Amino acid sequence: MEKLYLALAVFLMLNVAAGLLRILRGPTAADRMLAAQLFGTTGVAILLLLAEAQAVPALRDVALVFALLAALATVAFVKRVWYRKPEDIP
Amino acid sequence: MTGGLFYAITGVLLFCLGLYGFIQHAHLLRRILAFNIMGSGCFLVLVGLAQRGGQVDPVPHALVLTGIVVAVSATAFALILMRQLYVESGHCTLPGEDEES
Amino acid sequence: MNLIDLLGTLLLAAGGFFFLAGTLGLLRFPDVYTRLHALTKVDNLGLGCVVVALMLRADSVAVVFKLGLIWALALLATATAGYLVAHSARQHDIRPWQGPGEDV
Amino acid sequence: MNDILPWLYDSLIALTLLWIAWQTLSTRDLFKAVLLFIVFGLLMALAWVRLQAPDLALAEAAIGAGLTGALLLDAVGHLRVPRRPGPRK
Repeated sequence: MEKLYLALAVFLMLNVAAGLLRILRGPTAADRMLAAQLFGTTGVAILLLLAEAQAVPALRDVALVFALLAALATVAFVKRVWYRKPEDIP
Repeated sequence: MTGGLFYAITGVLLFCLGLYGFIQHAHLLRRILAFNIMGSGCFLVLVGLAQRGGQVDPVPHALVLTGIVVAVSATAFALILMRQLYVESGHCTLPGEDEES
Repeated sequence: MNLIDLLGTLLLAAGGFFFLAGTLGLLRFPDVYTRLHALTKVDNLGLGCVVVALMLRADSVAVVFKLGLIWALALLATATAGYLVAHSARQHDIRPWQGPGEDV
Repeated sequence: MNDILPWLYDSLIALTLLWIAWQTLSTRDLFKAVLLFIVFGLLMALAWVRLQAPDLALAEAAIGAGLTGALLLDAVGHLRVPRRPGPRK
């Protein structure tokens, strides 16, 4: 079973590497931010799988912190980089 | 090859990449990013070399933990300085270096 | 191989499939809204499958609750991010994709 | 066979880290560079896991993914507001 967990973690790492193409290509800034959001979710899954495969229970806490702070970067992006002032909206 | 040595070599390569970017770019935000990448390379070398002999050396771990926290505070301070320079002068580069690149 | 192992393997495979679908959707879909749809639904389902598969083999009740909490937090974070990005995209006058004929 | 999966994982993480670092330093778009750096921090956390350092992974997850990302994005948003270039000495 440990082998299966590790294999799935490697597969998810390959997914992350493929999703990087969207960050490099993405036409708008929002596409790039969405890819980063996806990496947060994938990172949580990888950490949970490795916690089981390597028998390190502390990694679940790392995954908890990841899930907790996943939205922070997106909120900072929407509020600080990609916003329009109300008077600009027609 | 053990895993620790492998990560240490990765850290050396990251340090070289960061140093190249630090020299090449004039934009201050890019310099801050390159500086952080250099720091990550250093941390990887320290922790990777702490793994030799099957026994994990705890002192480099404590050092790197302190280093991560110090790196983020130094980054915050550098960002504040850069923003202040932008407000004062309208440029993001140091005086005497060209604007774009 | 008993029933729990079989069920866990199936759930892990389903989780991997959903993550692959989410990444493919991110890469192949035409505009921000459709990519948002692929990401927020498919990836939370993938994480959910992985979490349930790990729950089946967890040692104690506390671990089960912690895994559930992680999934709930991930759902909450993605929902918040999805709403904010979609709202902001609409305020930027980004038109939804209307089909292959009009504009790709 | 028992060793190939961890080795594959290590090399995948190392290659992705180097690739992201190179793209961060060579791209022309400032926002893209900052976003790639956030992803870099996320992958660093996954690398610490493999080095038997979950404490470092925890610190990197809280700081690299959360705090530094928010700080850098705020700075990029600040730089988007155009300002009149003053005289340079």
